[in-house]
Amino acid sequence: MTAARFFRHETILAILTIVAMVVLASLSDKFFTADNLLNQGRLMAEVGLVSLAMTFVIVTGGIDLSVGSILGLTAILLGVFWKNVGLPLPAAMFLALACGTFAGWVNGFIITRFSVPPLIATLATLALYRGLAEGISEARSVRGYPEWFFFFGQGEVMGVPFQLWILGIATFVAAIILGLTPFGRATYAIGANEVAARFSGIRVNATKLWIYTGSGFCAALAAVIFVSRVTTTRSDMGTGLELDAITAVVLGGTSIFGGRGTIIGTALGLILIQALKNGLALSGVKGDGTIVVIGLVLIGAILVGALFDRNRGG
Amino acid sequence: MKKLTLAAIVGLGLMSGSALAASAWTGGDDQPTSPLACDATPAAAAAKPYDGGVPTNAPDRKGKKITVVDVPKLIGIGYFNATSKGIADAAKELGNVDAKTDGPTKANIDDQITFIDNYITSGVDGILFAANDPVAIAPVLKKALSKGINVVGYDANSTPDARQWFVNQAQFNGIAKALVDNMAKEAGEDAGVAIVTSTFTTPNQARWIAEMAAYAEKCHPKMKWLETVEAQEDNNLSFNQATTLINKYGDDLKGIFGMTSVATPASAEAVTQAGKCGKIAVVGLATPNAMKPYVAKDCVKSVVLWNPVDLGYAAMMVLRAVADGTLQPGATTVKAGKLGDLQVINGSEILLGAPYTFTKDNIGQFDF
Amino acid sequence: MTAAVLSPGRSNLHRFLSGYGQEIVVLLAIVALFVVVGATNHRFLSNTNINSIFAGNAYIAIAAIGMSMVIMAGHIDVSVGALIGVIATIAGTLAVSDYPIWVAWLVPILFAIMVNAGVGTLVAYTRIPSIVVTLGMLSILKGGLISATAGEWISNLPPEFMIAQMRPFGIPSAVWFMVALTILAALFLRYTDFGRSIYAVGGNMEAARAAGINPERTVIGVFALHGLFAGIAGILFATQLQVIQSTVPPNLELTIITASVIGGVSILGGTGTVIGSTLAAILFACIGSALIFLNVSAYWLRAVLGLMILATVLADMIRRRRDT
Amino acid sequence: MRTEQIGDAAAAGAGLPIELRGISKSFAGIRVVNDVSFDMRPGEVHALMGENGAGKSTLIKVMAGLYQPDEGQILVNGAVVRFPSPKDAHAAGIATVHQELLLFPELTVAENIFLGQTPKTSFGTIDWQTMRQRSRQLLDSLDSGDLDIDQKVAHLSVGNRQRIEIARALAQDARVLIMDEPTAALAEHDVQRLMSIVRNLRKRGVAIVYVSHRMPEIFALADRVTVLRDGHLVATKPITEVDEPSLVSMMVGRAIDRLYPAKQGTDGEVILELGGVSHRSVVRDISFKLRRGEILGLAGLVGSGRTETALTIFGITPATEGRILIDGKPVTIASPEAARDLGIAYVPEDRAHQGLIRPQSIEDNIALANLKRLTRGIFIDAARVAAEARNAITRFGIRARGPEQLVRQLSGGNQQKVVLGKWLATNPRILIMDEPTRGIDVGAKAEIHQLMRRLAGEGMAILMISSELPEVLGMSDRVLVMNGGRIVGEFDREHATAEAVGTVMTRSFDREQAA
Repeated sequence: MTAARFFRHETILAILTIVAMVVLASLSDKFFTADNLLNQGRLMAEVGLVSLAMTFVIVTGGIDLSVGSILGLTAILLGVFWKNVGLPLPAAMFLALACGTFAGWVNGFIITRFSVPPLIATLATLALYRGLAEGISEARSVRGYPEWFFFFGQGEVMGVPFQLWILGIATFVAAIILGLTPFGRATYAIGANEVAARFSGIRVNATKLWIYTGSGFCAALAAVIFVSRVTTTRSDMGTGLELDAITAVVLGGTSIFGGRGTIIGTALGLILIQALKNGLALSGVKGDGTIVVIGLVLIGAILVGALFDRNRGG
Repeated sequence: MKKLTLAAIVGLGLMSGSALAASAWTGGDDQPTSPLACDATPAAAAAKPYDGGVPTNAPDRKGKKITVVDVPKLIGIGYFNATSKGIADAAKELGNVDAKTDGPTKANIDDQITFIDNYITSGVDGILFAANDPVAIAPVLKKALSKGINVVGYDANSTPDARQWFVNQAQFNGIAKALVDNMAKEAGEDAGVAIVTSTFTTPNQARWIAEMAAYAEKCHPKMKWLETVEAQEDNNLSFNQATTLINKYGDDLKGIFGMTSVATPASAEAVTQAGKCGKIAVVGLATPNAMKPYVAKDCVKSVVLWNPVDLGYAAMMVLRAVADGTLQPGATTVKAGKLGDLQVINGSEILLGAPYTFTKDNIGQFDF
Repeated sequence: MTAAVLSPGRSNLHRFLSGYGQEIVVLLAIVALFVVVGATNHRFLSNTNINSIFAGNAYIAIAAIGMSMVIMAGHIDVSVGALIGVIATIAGTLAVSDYPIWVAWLVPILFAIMVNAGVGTLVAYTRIPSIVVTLGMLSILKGGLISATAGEWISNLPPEFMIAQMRPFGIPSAVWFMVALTILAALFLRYTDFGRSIYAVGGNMEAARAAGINPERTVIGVFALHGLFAGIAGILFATQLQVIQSTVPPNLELTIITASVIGGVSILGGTGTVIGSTLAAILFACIGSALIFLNVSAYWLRAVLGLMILATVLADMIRRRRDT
Repeated sequence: MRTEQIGDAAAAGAGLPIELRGISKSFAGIRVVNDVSFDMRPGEVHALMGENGAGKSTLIKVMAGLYQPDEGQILVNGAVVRFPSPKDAHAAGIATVHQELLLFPELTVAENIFLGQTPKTSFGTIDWQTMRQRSRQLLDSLDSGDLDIDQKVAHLSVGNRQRIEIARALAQDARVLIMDEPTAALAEHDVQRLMSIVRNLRKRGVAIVYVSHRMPEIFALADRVTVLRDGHLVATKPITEVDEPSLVSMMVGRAIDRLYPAKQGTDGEVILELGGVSHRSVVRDISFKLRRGEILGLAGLVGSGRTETALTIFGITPATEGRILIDGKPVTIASPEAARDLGIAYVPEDRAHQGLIRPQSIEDNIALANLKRLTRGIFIDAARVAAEARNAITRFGIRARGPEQLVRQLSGGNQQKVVLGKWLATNPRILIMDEPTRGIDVGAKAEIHQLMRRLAGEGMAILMISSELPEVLGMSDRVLVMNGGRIVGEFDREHATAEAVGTVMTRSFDREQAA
């Protein structure tokens, strides 16, 4: 795979993102300020974390619709372990993260052990995990977290929001894993041809299990950051997160059929969507208008990519 | 082994979840309740010092043109259309306010926060909000205050220190009393009743249900609560849920409480389509327009609600007063245009008035 | 790969069971629910309750017919919920604007067909995956609807507009529609060239092309048909109650897709029946109703629903594994 | 069906069922078919030959209406026609049995036969009754009375699927039937059955375009032969005027040594030993020994358990009984990964599906089985991956632009070399090759045979599975014959004759027919 080939969609997307940034900056002088951009980074951390894992999932040709529900379940468990079970908050955080990761593992287990198509398996766990969150919490919120806990969602390190560091590091790590390690190669191979990957001695099921578990972990991590950011726990947290994440990943050029996609693309997709949401709002476009624009950009970007693909491919 | 441990943790989570204190009626929250007296005695208003927040370094906006954004829980439902209309009316009347409504399409805390955050950046002078979650919205509102923006809430409160004032449409215990009293009158003191609410996580609804349970226990002890069902803010789901309740309880069900402006008309529709008009009372919160057909057919006798247009109007007026500096902490009343003087309660809340009960006789006069 | 040739002597019963396995699983689940819940509370089996179970989800069943065809053709549509919201709003607006009632019924359906034919064209000729196109379409429809209506409710609908509330022969017309359209669609899929070509395109697109089928036209046709069903579902949805909300019904697309999938339509395309998806839509209504009847704590309702979906899926997988 | 055509055959000069004149077709500026003329007479078998990439497939697709020619004319019955879509070609009586068997797994046999041209009732709906009856008749006329017409195609064997495709062509009243490598995936007895079907069709007046690499079939069936090379027409000749060497040199443009390479060196010690290995009911009680430097042929019909045995040794379907010894030590092979780490390599029968990740590059494919070795720290060593790929390209003579070229752009033979390259890079000691030369043209085939012999000479133990009896007999030092999941015969090189091996292979072959 040549570099040119590899980065084709990403290049289009990067250009599109830059154009969007320039246009948005010219529409509102509030847009291109360090303050605003850092703040946007804070807001996109949760979707961002989930999208990174979702990239791996979609590259294997799968999908994970349950991430929003895992986020909700983890948030609720965090509150319940701390407030109702009475664990110290760090222990509660650790346990909640473990449970969220376990929820991801369950997805992977159902998918690999019973060969259930990922769409169906995670459609079922989407309902199941959200239901557990509602049942466990009985829809009660947990509030009153200690001040230090808010650091994860509201604090800053060297002037940059804490979760943006996490997102940045996670993006870097994910890009390296997907792009440069044997695990990444295995991920692409599974998405492009699962049987051939297996016949080449790739541990297909183990790889998939890791990826879905990782997806659960990312959603759980996002949950902790989210709870810390909004200072409360609710069972409806993260509703609809899966579609936002999938949109970012797909906009980033990852093929929904698997085998193709990059973390850089996903990052660009995320940035473009967040920039549009923010910039259009600052330029006076209302929320409903913004949704329409994002829909058009999604179709448009993929269309342009497909046309380029066709022209080159002959 | 690892699996077992994890499974055990999840199981533990489940059990501890069930251990949560349950309120008397499903769907209520676990905050303390303060039921009103059974007769019409008004509650003694305990004087409370101002507990709202203060914007830092707010510029002098007195008399100047200001831009205001209204971020309701969600857009696209009748109720918030009405409040939005009230806000627009007030802005027009004032003449020196540029107001617009923008918000999420789903009652989603995260989206709402993002909207407010964006408007803080864009540099508005005032923010009106109806919170999806009182605590979750607090950090972003505090941020607005710290940027010198005037913040006033309506319909659904935040924690007090995160905003300056909150326009309270009606106190929770007042609504609860009105609903339960009406139900007792229409369906009988010993009626079996069920509730159709939006979701159990919606704070206002949860509060009302808790207050209703407390008030019923105190003043209508024979009233029998059967069940609470969730129906989102979804017409058809509300209808289906109400229909199932009717089918399930048959003659044991004498009344349905509709806790949202969506659930109430849908419940009335379910009663109508089941041919149970007059046998099952529907009492609830709803806008008059949606309820007119059922009130006209005598299927629904009373609809409880404040006037949401007035609520929006009052919120805008309060914001203007705050911006002008005419409403200061410690005030006991505030002038709200055509609504006259509104009373300050609970330190930093402004009471719109007692909840209004629409009946066949007066419903025709309202159009929202 | 090798595969043993199956004998022509395999019994018809066996073939029937393997051909309609998932439908039978769903049907058994419905019957089991009726028996179990009916035994604990006889009102569950009352005429009115059965009527409401069937009528309440009829529009979901009808939309799931179209969705099933789309999935059989190897595609998916995540925008259908938004589309139904738009259709209901258009229908309501026309109905209160003094247009003849048939205009209020037909125009939105035509609109739905056109929108989805457009989606189909994009999917067929640009080869953009349908999930991407419809994800974008979901945003466009949702945002556009709110922009256009500002969420104003539509009420004072004329009574003759309320087609879903009519009760020919004492049975809600929504149920008539559901039954009739399911049978029609099943016959259509079995007895017309176009119907068979849906399976062919979903099963093996290149083979379909070689067999003289035009896969692009089939895909556009499937989406247009899906638009037709979504349109009818939207009209029933709009006329079920006296008010139209002018918003996108939450999570409707997931419910519809789940109905198709639980009904046995393979997400990989090429197989499935519309009878299954209709049964699955009825099953959901049954579960929703049964959980209330069984006094399952409302907090746990969704968890139980999720578990039941998972159980159905796993049962199907285990059945298939045993079958091969 | 169309019996009147037989009598007309001679008089059909102007009414040829299809004639191509001066056809050219380019893709992305490259001419893959250049000014080719070709015609078919009723009731003849016309072999179309050429190496992969010679333009056969493109020419076939032009006839089938899948491609539009850039230049040239298509004539049917003397009239110029155009086939904008496959449907138009069907209407003109031209049907194709595709190499990749374009069937619909979830539809029934009857439907697959009639899809696109279903019989209708007077209401315009599909007449299932008639469709099933006619399917039955068609299959019976192809001696396939054993096929259940209501069965879903997904579960059928390759041979049965092919008969369905032929039945489909007949259902279209096809006057020209294009068969693209019909025997490539068939077991020996299915080949015989197919050949009798082809003769039967010829008798009915159907003109058959027969594309194949297999010389014996060509000489047994064809009336005329047309050879293409690099998109050009080399010649069209009656079969009587050519022999095997002349055909080969026409195809490759040079003479090729068609002899199988001779054994070099002697067998070494036993490296792999199976003792009573079984997997469920498909592999039963298999015992044999494989020595270093030996090529052990595994013959048998499709479904006899050959591939299944290989899959068990390779850990895809781990053994449920018995023991496997490597270097005399018992081992457990529970996954392909374990097999690889024990020095076993498997070149699978289905290249596109099992062997390669076609949308990826040569280097990506070669790295896939060697990720551990090509990793430094936690990172893949890109330089070493590229070096490894370049090494394979030179070592096996892979014709490619470079390590970054996508595998799907390569010809079949070169793709097979990539698979070999991938596995040889793991430094295996035991190489299992399943249908090593399936769908590969003669030139590349010889190269692969020579390579196998060289590897054996270097001490590699090779287990070869092949459906081509000449290949098994020509290459193997020893032949094991499988039937019904068991080893039913063993022959050394001298005693392995086509008759002897074939007899054992097919001894109780009624199993598949009756099953």
